[in-house]
Amino acid sequence: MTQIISRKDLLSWLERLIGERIVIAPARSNGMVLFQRASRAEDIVLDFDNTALSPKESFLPLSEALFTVDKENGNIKLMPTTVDEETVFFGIRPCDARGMALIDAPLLAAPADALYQQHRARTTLIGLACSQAGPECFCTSMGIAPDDPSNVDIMLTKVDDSYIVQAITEKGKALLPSDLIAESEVMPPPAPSLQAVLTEGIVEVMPGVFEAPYWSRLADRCLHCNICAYVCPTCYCFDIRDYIDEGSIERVRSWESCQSPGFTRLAGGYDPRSTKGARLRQRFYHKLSYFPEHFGLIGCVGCGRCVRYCPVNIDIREVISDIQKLGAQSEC
Amino acid sequence: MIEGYQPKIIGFLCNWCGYAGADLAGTSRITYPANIRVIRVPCSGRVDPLLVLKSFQRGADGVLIAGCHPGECHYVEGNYYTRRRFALFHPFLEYLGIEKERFRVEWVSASEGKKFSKLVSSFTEELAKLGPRREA
Amino acid sequence: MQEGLDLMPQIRDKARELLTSGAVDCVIGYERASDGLTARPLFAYEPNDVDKLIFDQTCAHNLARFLVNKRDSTVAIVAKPCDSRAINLLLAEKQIQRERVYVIGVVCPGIVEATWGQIGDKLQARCQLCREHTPLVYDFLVGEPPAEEPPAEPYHDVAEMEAKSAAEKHSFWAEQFARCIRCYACRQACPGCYCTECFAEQLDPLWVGIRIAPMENEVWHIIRAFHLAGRCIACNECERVCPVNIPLSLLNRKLEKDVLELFGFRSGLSAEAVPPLATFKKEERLGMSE
Amino acid sequence: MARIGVFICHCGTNIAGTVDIAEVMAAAEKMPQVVFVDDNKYTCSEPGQASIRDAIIANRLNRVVIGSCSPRMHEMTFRRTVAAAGLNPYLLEIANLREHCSWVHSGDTVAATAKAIELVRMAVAKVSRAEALFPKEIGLTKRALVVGGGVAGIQAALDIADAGYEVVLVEREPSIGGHMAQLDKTFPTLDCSACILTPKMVDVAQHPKITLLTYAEVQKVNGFVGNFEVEILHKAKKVDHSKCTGCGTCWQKCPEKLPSEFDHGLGQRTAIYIPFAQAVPPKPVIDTEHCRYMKYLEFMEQGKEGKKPPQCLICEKLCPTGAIDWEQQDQVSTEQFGAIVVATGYQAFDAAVYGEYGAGRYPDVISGLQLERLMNASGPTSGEVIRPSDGSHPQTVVFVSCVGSRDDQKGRSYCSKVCCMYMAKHAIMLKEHDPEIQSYIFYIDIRAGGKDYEEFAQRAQEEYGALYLRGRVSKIYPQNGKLIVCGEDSLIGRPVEIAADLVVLATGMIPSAGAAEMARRLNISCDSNNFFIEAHPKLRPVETLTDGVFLAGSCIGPRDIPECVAQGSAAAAKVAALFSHDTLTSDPMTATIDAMRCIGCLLCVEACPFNAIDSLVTSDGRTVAGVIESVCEGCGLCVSTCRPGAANLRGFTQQQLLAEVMVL
Repeated sequence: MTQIISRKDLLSWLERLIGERIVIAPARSNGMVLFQRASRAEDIVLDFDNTALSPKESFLPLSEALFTVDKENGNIKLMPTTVDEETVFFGIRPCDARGMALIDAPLLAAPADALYQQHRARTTLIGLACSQAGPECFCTSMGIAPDDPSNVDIMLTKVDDSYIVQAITEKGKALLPSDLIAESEVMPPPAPSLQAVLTEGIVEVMPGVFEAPYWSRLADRCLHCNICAYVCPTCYCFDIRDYIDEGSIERVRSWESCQSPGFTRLAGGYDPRSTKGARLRQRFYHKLSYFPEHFGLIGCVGCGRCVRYCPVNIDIREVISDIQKLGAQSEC
Repeated sequence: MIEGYQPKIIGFLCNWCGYAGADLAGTSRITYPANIRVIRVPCSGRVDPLLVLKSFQRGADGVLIAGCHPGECHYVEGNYYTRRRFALFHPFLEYLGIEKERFRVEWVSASEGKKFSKLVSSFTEELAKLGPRREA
Repeated sequence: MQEGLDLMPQIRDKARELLTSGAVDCVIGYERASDGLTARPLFAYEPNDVDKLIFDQTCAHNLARFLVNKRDSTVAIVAKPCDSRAINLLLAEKQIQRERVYVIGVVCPGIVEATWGQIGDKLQARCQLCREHTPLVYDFLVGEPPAEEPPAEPYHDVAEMEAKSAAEKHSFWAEQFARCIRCYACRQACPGCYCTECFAEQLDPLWVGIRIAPMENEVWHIIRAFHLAGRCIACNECERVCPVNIPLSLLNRKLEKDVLELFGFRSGLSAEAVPPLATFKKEERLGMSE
Repeated sequence: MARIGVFICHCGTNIAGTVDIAEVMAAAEKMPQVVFVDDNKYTCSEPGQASIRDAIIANRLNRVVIGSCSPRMHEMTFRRTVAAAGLNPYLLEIANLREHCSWVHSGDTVAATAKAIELVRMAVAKVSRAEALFPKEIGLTKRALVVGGGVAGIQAALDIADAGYEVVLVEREPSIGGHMAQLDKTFPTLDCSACILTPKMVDVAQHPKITLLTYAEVQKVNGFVGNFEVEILHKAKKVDHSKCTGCGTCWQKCPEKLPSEFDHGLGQRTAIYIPFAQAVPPKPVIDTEHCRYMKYLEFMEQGKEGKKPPQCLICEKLCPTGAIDWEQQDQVSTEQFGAIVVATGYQAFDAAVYGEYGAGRYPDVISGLQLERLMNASGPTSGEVIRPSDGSHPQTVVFVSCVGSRDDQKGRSYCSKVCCMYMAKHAIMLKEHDPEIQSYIFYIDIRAGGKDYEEFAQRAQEEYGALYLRGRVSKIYPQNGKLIVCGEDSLIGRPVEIAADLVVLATGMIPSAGAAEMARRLNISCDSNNFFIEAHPKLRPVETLTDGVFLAGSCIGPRDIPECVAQGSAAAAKVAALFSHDTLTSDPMTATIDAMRCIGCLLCVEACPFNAIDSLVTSDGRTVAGVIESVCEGCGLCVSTCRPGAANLRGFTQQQLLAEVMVL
């Protein structure tokens, strides 16, 4: 027996949720689909490949004050930022859900990032299975399925005009609108099939090709903007600066990317990764070598955003196959 | 006119003419509204568009640049560059939603104290009519 | 079959000749992208890379942007007319040396709207307005120069924006800038933006800073555009690469229009031109009082 | 960490009268990095400055803000105060609480106090980003240039030379002497003008330290104080002064006669001439425009048709020493100077603007200077006062005051200061020339403010019978040989008509021709009347805002001879003071360029008005821009031209100006 909810009931459920808490859902904006705070259920978009930016934006915001320090008649008061409102994050794809899990690994490992932890704790993730695949999707090659319900609290899978509802976690179960859900025999449709990217052996071959000239040649055309890192669901690098304004201090954390020129500039001006090749190489070593070493999983979920948005088409799938060929050559 | 609203003007005055003109308005005891905050610069050509933009962002309702009359610049050519730079930046700010009345580039010589005081009065009046700026 | 494909053999032959003769260390051109439809920049070092060179109506990138990274070697570059204007700009601002750049000029059929995996049939807006279909500077020209006819109304969209009320303009740009994620792709793609440390990344003085918020985004976009006033060569790469579709050409071309009206100057037409904000004419009034 | 001290000045009641000092001090205490706040009744006084010095030492202050009058007034004074306490003088910022606040918002004390607090907050923000600056020593050419050979220029040149320094005196007329040489007597002592001036002119010619360049003009001035580079145009005299002995044969025999500028058209001079008998140098120049031989040469060269002018050459034939040199051409010399004194003097207001007085139409309506020439023994009539129309002796002479002065519509708004005195002088001297003459003087107010001036004016009325009529002249028209002067006598309230034989217009003083152009060349500013603007009307009357350029005499505004001489000496004293040191300390507020951020586009080199930036190659082979600090004037143009923010300006850095903006 599967539980099912009609499209109409789903929207009314979302409308109810909007009344109670913050609801972030896909919305159309300037020819793109972006996760935005929904004020009306009918603004929510249900049929889309994937959003331009990843859900991490809601947990690790573009910019966020970690704490503020004020001086009131002599004594110093430090007020950390807290996340007090409950949020429902609706419409997260399985690849992005895996992305959240991947970011959880470093950020929630003790000592956990307090603010990120609060964002995650206060948010209920409602997953939405993919009904068709985008041209650049390759999540299956990363061990994810278009209808994979892991890493979310509730999983919805579209079938004809309604959605199969699966409560995955207690938090999800608590949120389910039992009055709108019906029992049904209907079976989930087969998951769409995707092109496969052979990734086995990539982690092992990486250490051997660190000095290969391949990286600097690949970086020739790289513009070193931050698009690939900012659209990627598994990139979590950030920069922290203090802002002083008339005596009160605010510590701000903002997104940063290993590609931007000043990322590894040390005091005194020396930059260990000053060349273009070194910076681009770092992106792929983090995802395909260092991350698996520390957390056991490849740091890529196959969402294909970096492939689609990179201005000069540096395609991670191509890089993986080039590296595998390179690794094979150097062995024999 | 909003009751009690006092527009805030940031004035970049060139040391040799604008600032000296303002000094002369002082020594001649010519009163004008207290809405202007003066920042002294060696030459109107020293004013960077970034400073004008940050002034607006910081809450200025109006920004004034007062330099020497073209041809009378203490540094000979300074105000020619000011003229070019802000003849371009002024309509650009207007294009971005900052009303053109909020930004003025004027030539005030060291002997034009009265002109300076009239300039501040008319600018304050005009800004009072326009009302406060919306937040960016 | 897109126009311009017939130019490919000539480009390849010239590239092979330059590489085998050792006249250049590398040829910067275009190759097919991983979607099999659009194009991406190619750095050909050996003669046998030459067969990857293509040229069609998806070759949008302004390759002149890469010349500042190849200052200490001699390179050849495939240059559309807009790219050639960028080369003039870089020469005028002493960033490259003419004798170290061999320009393979290509008569441009115009570039079509395209994103990864998808090609439109409509020419890009900038190409519809383009007045020079023949590169302004080249060592070797590929293609027949067509007769030039000036476009209808090059700045109609800018005029529309100018006609709006202050409130409308303010809310329009506020909404656009609010979407900016400060990935700086617009800067990195621009041939005119070659500063080692951009003003936006400097912390002292703190003009922008790292906070990604409407106020900081506004300073970034206004000053980026103004730093290109009288310099922008309208290749429109900044708008094309923007991941959140901010209409940057509306900003650049407003300044381009005003620079033309106020100073009668167009950027990139000659390698000796002094940018308009670094010079003046005593007798001009420019609408300023007196 | 900055430890800022804030000192608020009452300036007696000038500031305290409008701004609530206590409230400002209370607000200042809360400002970031402020550790000490104090106030003074008169900060610029000795006790005021002493209290600051002590506070700096006692509280280990490393930055100072003074809320007082305009920095243009006492910035120098307070820098010395701060330096005396051992603190770098540039770690000081002044908030202009007087000229920009209390004096202009006297009606609204609440707003004035609020503004004063914000001005102090801005100064604190700016000084918190200030850095210690250290002036540099630059070389100094101990050689002075004096522009203009009138009495002021002569006095300046003599005093500088007497102080032991080289002087070059440049005069564009053939002889020095200026307008004073044209006068007959001077008020109030009735000294003969030539008798007191000529000895000084001769001193100039004979002084070993003075190089006299007449018939020469300053064309271009580059450089800065201590290191001026001046291009001087030597107009071709066509006479070799090294050979010429000044015997006078040439100008006595020269056939070409034309009106003499020196005599204001009343007398005549020849094509080869000296302007007046006591001219210094007493050697002639050839007026190439009117010289018959020059016209002959021009005619031959251009091969025009028509009557060929005579091939004159009389002067060349008669000259005993063969001094005539037709080949002489204009030359330009470039010379180094450490200081420049500008004494370009005045010219009389052209009364033709007043059609109703008939100046220029009726020959018997003359200007004051023309009367001087008539009365002058070496003048065109050898001192005999005649009517230019028929040469007869005038019985009734009418003087009209304020012609061109005190008149916003047709003339200048200012009073020319000397006319009342020279009208009285003329009335006295006419009586001495011919006791029968009766002088009438139409006046608005008699301005006789100098020493013995009032007594002199009284004598003109009591002893010499001059009749003063208080009123303006409306019209002058000829009627059977006489000039009917219609005016009014406001004291008796009735119009008055006088049939005059001679009318003398007391024309005002305006700057000499080309003053505005000279100001641009010297890069000093002039006011709306083209008089040069002094650095401060009361405190620095002979200096300009351009270091090393000084002013003297009536080029600053209408003034009489004692003032011109006094200012000539004052300017000379300033030059001597400047030259008393071997080197000059340069203003450290110059531009800086950060080679790390500089991208070598060199747009700043294009923009710099003083060519103070050139390109240089760094150790890693990059071409970047570099500032020549001794030439940089500190305008900051390069800073706003530099996109990557490599250029900055000490004292007005981007950080400081942004800090001022961000505290609002």
